[in-house]
Amino acid sequence: MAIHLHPVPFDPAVELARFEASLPRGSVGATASFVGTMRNHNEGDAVAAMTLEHYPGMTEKQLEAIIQEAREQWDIIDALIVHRTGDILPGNPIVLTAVCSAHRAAAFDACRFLMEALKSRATFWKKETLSSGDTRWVTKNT
Amino acid sequence: MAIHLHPVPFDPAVELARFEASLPRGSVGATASFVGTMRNHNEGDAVAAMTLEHYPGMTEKQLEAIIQEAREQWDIIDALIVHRTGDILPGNPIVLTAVCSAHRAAAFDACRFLMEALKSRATFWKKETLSSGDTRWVTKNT
Amino acid sequence: MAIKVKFFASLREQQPEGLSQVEAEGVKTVSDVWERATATTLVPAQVLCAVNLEHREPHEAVSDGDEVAFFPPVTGG
Amino acid sequence: MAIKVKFFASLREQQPEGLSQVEAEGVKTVSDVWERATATTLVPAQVLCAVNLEHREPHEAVSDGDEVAFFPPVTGG
Repeated sequence: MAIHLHPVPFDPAVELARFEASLPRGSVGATASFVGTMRNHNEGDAVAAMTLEHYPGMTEKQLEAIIQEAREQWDIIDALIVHRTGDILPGNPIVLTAVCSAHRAAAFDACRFLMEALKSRATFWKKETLSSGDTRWVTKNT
Repeated sequence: MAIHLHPVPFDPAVELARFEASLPRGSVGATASFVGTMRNHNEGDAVAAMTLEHYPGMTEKQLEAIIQEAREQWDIIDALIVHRTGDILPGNPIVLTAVCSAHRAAAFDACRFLMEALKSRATFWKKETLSSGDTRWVTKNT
Repeated sequence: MAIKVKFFASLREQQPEGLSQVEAEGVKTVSDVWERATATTLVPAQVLCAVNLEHREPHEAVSDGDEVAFFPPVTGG
Repeated sequence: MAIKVKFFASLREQQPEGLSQVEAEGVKTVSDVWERATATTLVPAQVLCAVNLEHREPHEAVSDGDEVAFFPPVTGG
């Protein structure tokens, strides 16, 4: 299990490679991963930047619990969650979830579970700076 | 749309990065990807190597049709399929599927569709060389 | 003898006078903590609560020494 | 005037004498191609067929100049 919170930009490929290198070679048959990236539009407005606030301590605890639930529910080898905090620009990765397993169904299912659970339970909040200069808290987590 | 057949080992991270670099920056909010890797065990036997035969021409046509179906069924920005052919060793990537979209549901759904469709329709055949030296065609595509 | 209180995101901005701790005396639920910390009654329906880093409902119990947090719906990922 | 025939994977190994083309004359279906190319009747239930790079059933039609392929269930991915 690995959880990383990054106050600065991260490279999903590097994180994923490090994660996979930590697993027993030859046992992994399937790796499902998801990267959420900041878009330059939201709710019809051009977005210039974003700040991701979180609840230090609670965030990590929630993410660990989510991975633990995935391990109990599916036959997986390991799971990874990486999430940005702080100031983010369009095109920057926000989140990476990845699951390695012997067979693909468990990897697909568990990877999606991590994202849906994270979206509903992990204590992150996005504040957008629009191109107009206005700021607003994101209220819909679609 | 991108389809690559590789007669030699490929790096999923490099392929994925190249694919993403080809897409309009700021429009992608979600990237779902899947990597299938050769395991050192199958059906209870230790496997030393594998050869992937395919039907040149038909394989590409089937993969293109599969991506086209994904584009019609989901609101995606683009999709990628990379697949090995030839001689493969445990730990080597066999297949990479990836889908970029604005929102995550389409990326998750379409990425999984690509894999399931590829498994059932793309003209690839695996022949294993066991650690004992025996060879056998894989008959179950789990 | 106190309960630690935290506000996050839009709630932190809306509660600039929100207390960062309240006396534990007479405080039984998350809702009681909200009343003392914000000087308003009832936790708004949209507000989420946590006790000691776990999601909790307003009617759930708190104890002396707990950390209670209030925040809007999460929007990570 | 001929139909091209291909065998793949285990089928290629099992049909070392399989013809790489058959005369189009009198050949109407994928099944007919199988009979001529392998000198056996009936396409085995497990065998998959393709005509001009598309999956087809044994009863489906073939024409002069087509490429017909026979192979076991696919095992890629």
